Amino acid sequence: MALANGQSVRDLIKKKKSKNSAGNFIEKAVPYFLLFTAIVSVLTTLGILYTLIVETFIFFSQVPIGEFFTKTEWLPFAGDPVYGILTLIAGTLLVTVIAVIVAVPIGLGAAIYLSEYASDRVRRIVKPILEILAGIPTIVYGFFALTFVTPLLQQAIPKLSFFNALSPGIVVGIMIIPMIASLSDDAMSSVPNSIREGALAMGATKFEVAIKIILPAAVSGVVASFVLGISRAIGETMIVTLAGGSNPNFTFNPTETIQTMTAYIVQASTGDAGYGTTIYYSIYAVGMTLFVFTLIMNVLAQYISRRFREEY
Amino acid sequence: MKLIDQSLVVKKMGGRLAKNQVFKGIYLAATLFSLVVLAILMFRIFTQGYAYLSWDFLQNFTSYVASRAGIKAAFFGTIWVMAVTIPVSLILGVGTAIYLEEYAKKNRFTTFIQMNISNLAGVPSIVFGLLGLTIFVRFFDLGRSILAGGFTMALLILPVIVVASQEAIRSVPGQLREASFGMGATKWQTIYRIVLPTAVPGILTGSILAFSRAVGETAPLLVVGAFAAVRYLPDDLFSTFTVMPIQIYQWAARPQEDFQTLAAAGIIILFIILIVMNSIAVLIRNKFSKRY
Amino acid sequence: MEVKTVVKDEKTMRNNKPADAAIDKSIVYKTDNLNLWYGNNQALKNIDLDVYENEVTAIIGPSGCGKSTYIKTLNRMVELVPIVRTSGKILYRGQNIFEKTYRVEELRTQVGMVFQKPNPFPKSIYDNVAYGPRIHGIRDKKTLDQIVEQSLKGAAIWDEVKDRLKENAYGLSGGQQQRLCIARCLAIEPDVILMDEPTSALDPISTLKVEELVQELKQNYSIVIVTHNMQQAARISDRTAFFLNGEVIEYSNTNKLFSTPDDKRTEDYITGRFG
Amino acid sequence: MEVKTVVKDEKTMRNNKPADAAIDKSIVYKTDNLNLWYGNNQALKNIDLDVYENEVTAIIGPSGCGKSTYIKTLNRMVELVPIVRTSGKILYRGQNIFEKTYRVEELRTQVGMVFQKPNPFPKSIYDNVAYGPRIHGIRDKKTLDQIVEQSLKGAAIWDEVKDRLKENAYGLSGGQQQRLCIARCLAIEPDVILMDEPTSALDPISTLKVEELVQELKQNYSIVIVTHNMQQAARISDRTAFFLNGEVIEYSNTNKLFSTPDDKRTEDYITGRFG
Amino acid sequence: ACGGGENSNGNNNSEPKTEEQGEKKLSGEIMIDGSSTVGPIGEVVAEEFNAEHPDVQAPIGVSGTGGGFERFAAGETDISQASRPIKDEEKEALEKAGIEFTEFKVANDGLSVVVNKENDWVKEMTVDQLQQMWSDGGAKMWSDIDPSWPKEEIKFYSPGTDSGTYDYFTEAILEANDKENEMTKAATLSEDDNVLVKGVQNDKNAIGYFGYAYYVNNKDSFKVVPVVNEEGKAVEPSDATVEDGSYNPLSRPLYIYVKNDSMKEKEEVKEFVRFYLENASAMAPEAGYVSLPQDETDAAMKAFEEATK
Ligand SMILES: Nc1ncnc2c1ncn2[C@@H]1O[C@H](COP(=O)(O)OP(=O)(O)OP(=O)(O)O)[C@@H](O)[C@H]1O
Ligand SMILES: Nc1ncnc2c1ncn2[C@@H]1O[C@H](COP(=O)(O)OP(=O)(O)OP(=O)(O)O)[C@@H](O)[C@H]1O
Ligand SMILES: [Mg+2]
Ligand SMILES: [Mg+2]
Ligand SMILES: O=P([O-])([O-])[O-]
Repeated sequence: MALANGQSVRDLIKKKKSKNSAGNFIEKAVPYFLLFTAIVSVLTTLGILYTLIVETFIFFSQVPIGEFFTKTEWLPFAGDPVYGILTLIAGTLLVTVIAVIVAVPIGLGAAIYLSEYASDRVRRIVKPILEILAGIPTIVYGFFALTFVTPLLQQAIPKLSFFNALSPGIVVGIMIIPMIASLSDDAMSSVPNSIREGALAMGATKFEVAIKIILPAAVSGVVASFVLGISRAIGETMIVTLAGGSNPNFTFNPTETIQTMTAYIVQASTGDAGYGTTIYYSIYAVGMTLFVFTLIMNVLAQYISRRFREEY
Repeated sequence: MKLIDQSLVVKKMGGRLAKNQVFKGIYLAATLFSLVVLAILMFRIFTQGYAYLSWDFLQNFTSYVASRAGIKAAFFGTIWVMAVTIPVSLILGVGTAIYLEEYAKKNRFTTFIQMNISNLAGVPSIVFGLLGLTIFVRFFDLGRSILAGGFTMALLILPVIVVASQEAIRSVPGQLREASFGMGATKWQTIYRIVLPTAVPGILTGSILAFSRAVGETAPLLVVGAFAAVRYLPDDLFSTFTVMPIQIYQWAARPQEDFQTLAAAGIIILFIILIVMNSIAVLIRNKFSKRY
Repeated sequence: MEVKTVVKDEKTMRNNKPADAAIDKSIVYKTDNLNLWYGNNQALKNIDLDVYENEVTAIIGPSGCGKSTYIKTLNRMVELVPIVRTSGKILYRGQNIFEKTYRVEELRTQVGMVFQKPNPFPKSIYDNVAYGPRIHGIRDKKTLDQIVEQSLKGAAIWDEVKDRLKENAYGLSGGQQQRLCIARCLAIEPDVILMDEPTSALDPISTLKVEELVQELKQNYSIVIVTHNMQQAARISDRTAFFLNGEVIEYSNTNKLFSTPDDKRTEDYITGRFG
Repeated sequence: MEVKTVVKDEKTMRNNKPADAAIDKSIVYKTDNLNLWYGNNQALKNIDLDVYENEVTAIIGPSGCGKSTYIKTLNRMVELVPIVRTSGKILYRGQNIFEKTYRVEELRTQVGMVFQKPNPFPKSIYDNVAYGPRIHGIRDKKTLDQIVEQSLKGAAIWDEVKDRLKENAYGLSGGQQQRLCIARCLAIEPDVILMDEPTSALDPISTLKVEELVQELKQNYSIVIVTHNMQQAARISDRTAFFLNGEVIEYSNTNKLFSTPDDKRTEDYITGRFG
Repeated sequence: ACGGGENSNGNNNSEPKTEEQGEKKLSGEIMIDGSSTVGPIGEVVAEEFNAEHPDVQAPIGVSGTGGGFERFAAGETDISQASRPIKDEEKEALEKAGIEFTEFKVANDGLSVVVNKENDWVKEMTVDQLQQMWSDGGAKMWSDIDPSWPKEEIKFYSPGTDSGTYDYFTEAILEANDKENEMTKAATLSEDDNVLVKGVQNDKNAIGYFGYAYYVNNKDSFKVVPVVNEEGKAVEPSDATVEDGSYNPLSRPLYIYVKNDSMKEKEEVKEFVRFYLENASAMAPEAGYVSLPQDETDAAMKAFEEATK
């Protein structure tokens, strides 16, 4: 195959190749650069761990570790302070579980709707609108929980206290819906159409295709979206600080006021506690507990994702 | 080989179709629910804040007199911080994702990195603030600057970008990679020209979610050292600064009702930034998104 | 659903009908002046074509002439492409499948399809075949086992995969994947089977097996098969339609079409070096 | 890279070598005792096989016998499957492609491949074809235009797509996609072209065109083609290898293999109903 | 903008450059951080100061009193605002870092105790009553304090445990008379004072306390509780009673801490602090606080002269 000027493509390529040492360099350099970027994330974690661990040790030199994990009272500001992390864990669990109950079904439902039922146009319009929900400042959500959701809930549940776990739990759930919906939608949409066609051609309804074919094929992306969403819920501070109150309370009753680990961290680190006090170190001990908490969840999620992933 | 009773199949069909319809309704309701919540939120903010929206509001610095307070410094502060955060987090995030999906062997080290990243997603934002304070402000001596704030934010949103990008890269069909390698393309050429363009929609979805969060975060920047009341514009990356959510938060915490209205007006502006930013990303995403 | 349309109607006289249509065979599919556009691009033009029960109808024609499009229209799969518009009618067992109230899932249950590119589900081989029966409510493990075995045998792949039923279908070779897709389609025992070049990825032996299968299935089912292999069409089909640029140029008894085609273009095509 | 290995070496006497190998033709590929495993599953067993310059080498055999695996090994594409292990040697132009220092990209630039399933990029038709030249540094618009046109013509698809070069390749019919992939491969003018059932999705006319193309390319290139179509192998190839269960049963001059096969199994296979 | 009127010299534009003006053409950056309570006063001052010296950048941070001192000790700020006096540990840290500083009082805040508007039984309260009410293990019902009050559960609303306001209230009420009471566990705590406002507004049996500004700005929507002071008089918080000290013990001073070196080496810091002290009385009300009495302002000025000598 000769080109107009008599050259052949083969020669042209050979010529370019011999000149192209820059390309070679890029090829060699890129993996190192990418490795560097990956290491940044490791360094970040190490940085965080370092910040947490040193101060956590100091904390445990002042507060017995046994007390920390067994007492069910969290009263760091009392004259005779008690540090029972179970209280904060209960608060965190309560809010997270409520958020998950709200966000996972709704987020996944929306994702299935967008990826399997909605027309391309609807998807292109609705998806970005949903994503706006993810960018609303958390104080806005906080006040929304306090001045809209709580009064609404109080009409349904008269016993609900002004500060409670239910309302911020629901609102945190709302906040993470777009994360779950949008990422899961992406995961499901990237399952090749030919697979979808194969199932539809057997007389499967869209529902059956979505649940039995697409969802399993996209499970790794869907689980990843859950993990990100739930992580965000666990790490969320402002909403729970505003609408959950700041009474640490060992309870699993969502109508009562609670404090989460994150809310405590905010309270103690923006508050008045002096540098070097036990309260100051407790911030890090709580942070560390939270870190372990998310670690466990992640190990679990990776296991699930590996276990159920279906390759195509 | 008559193992299937067709009449039974037909009989069951009605139920299955009904189920499909019911679930379609449920899924639609799930989607609508989110939209309705957004509408309520928007409505509340707009009715509260629109009265204070004016050209002056954009032109003025904050003030102790609500009627002449504006969002200028915070607006530009947010733009500056995002100008650092967006490129840094994109390069780091997508880079990490490519490394993990395309280059790294599946060994303990990669599992370790992977674990790290997912774990970072759950670290509360304020802890990132503490990290930024220790590392960027103090250790690297960047001071209470835009750069320090931007870097901190970039680390905060990194996990979402990494995980979303990884998923997107992973779902690029293997046969496309094969086709490219088959032409003698190098690994990087294949990634750059085939894998990334195909993965763009997913990467952007993660980015949109991540950037949106960065625009609205208060706590980490406060800890890093963003100020609450600033009456000048930043002039370089080392300037002190404030950002919109902090300004809004400050106003909302004031006792005077006027300031709470002001906060609502600030939120509207924040929405507008968010929508503009997302629209750009969505336009790019739409350009790249096709099913195959 | 069981309305049988007898062929002897005014349409019989039309050009595109096989001249010697068996008078007493019932029509499964009656396509009536079908037009189809992808956006502004017309892919099917005024198609009139009847498919008869217990027959194999072959569709031949050059690449891009609309063969796949046509058979995808028969089970309304083509609608998945959002820009598609159609006009005209397709009657399946007497009912217009384009009607609003028509249940497309029911149609697709009765009309199985094998695609041009093999498209197994990202599941195990077993689950691929069991998918259809399962969605139709068959849960019993024993019945499923039987169905899976029979279907895989039917598609001439049982021996190759019987020891790896739990493995992912994507580890199969191209031809194995295609036969798996045929098995998957057989598993729901459809009334009509649409096959889009089912043997193009197969070796001669498997092809032979599939062809034998088609002959066998014909006893109970009606089959529409797209093929590029004219010998194949000649060997296994009762009727053949020749498509060109979205039109049916000629549709008649296979013997007739291959021996004494009416249209010059048909002749040109089938007497190409491969005729 | 230009080392020419003359055939007359001690290997010539081995079983699997064509008996009447042209003495003075140079060997492009020399496969030497190649074994390949997917996990624990051995897919290729002791393969010895030489590919000669300016010849068409056909590979036939039943589905799942390792044909695709073998030709994917020739350009080391098979390595993309993580569980693959190999032993033995493949010399391309005298160099062992499994050597650590061997540049696989260079190999793949010189050895083009057309896959069994059409796999266009999700890009425009034009960009699909221009992809190869571009990655190899050709940026000039005019040159690219020329290459695209020539390659599409070469793959017998130019007329169908010349007005829609900017459209997405996924809007093409199956056969069109396959021809596009052939065009894409031609665009970098490789030295060897590996084709995995390139015409299985094509109609006879396109098939004819591709076969003619193969004959034409043979003047400058060496071609290895996997096919299920024995007539095709007979028509276009100079040598044919018959694979069975991962082994080369017989490899010889095409005429010889189809007229007087040495092995009973070869005979059985080629004298099937399709022989 | 009364502060502005007083301080911007209307003649500046028309007059030729005077000696004084040339001297005052300042620039530079003044780092201010600390209490979020005092923050608004700093804001008022900075804004008015900018009217005169537009080139000086004086950003105000709100890291909290404790956080502010931490940064102050790290040498990152010139001025640290505080809603309580500096603690001994913090002093030590500053000493270690070699930072000398001067403390100035800038305003007073009157912690206001409020009840719901519909509460028609509380007329005034003594410190003892407040103590009994807010202590852990203390009163549960209004009637526990005074039998004539209704037999209804009291709903407590208090700022978060780690705020200066909470600390001050604990000290002034719960720990009054050398007692060591802790706050009732029944209290609803919130980090956001506006939330407390809402809580008390909506709950008939509520009682709460917070900064003066939050009371003044919502005066009409609840009832303030006069507190019996040391002299035995029930006094409501108001500009006058807080300023003259008759509203006690719930009046608390607000401070700024300035690094001496900054005042000496940075002209803009010195001028800013001078401006701050001169105008604090006029500007504190703009931020919702109460001016210092004249003698305290004078004392602050004197301390300033001392430190900048
Ligand atoms: N990725 C893979 N993982 C595991 N096994 C594989 C994989 N690819 C192919 N095999 C197995 O290797 C054997 C040879 O497969 P190959 O694709 O080479 O067959 P083939 O001769 O090309 O068949 P066909 O004509 O059907 O394409 C088959 O048994 C197949 O199941
Ligand atoms: N999704 C689509 N969007 C736009 N045009 C399409 C689409 N699918 C097919 N076409 C066009 O419609 C025409 C008919 O395509 P079809 O797939 O029916 O051809 P075919 O006869 O099956 O060809 P082949 O033998 O190559 O499979 C072709 O011109 C093709 O490019
Ligand atoms: Mg087709
Ligand atoms: Mg193959
Ligand atoms: O911010 P504070 O220290 O005054 O609570």
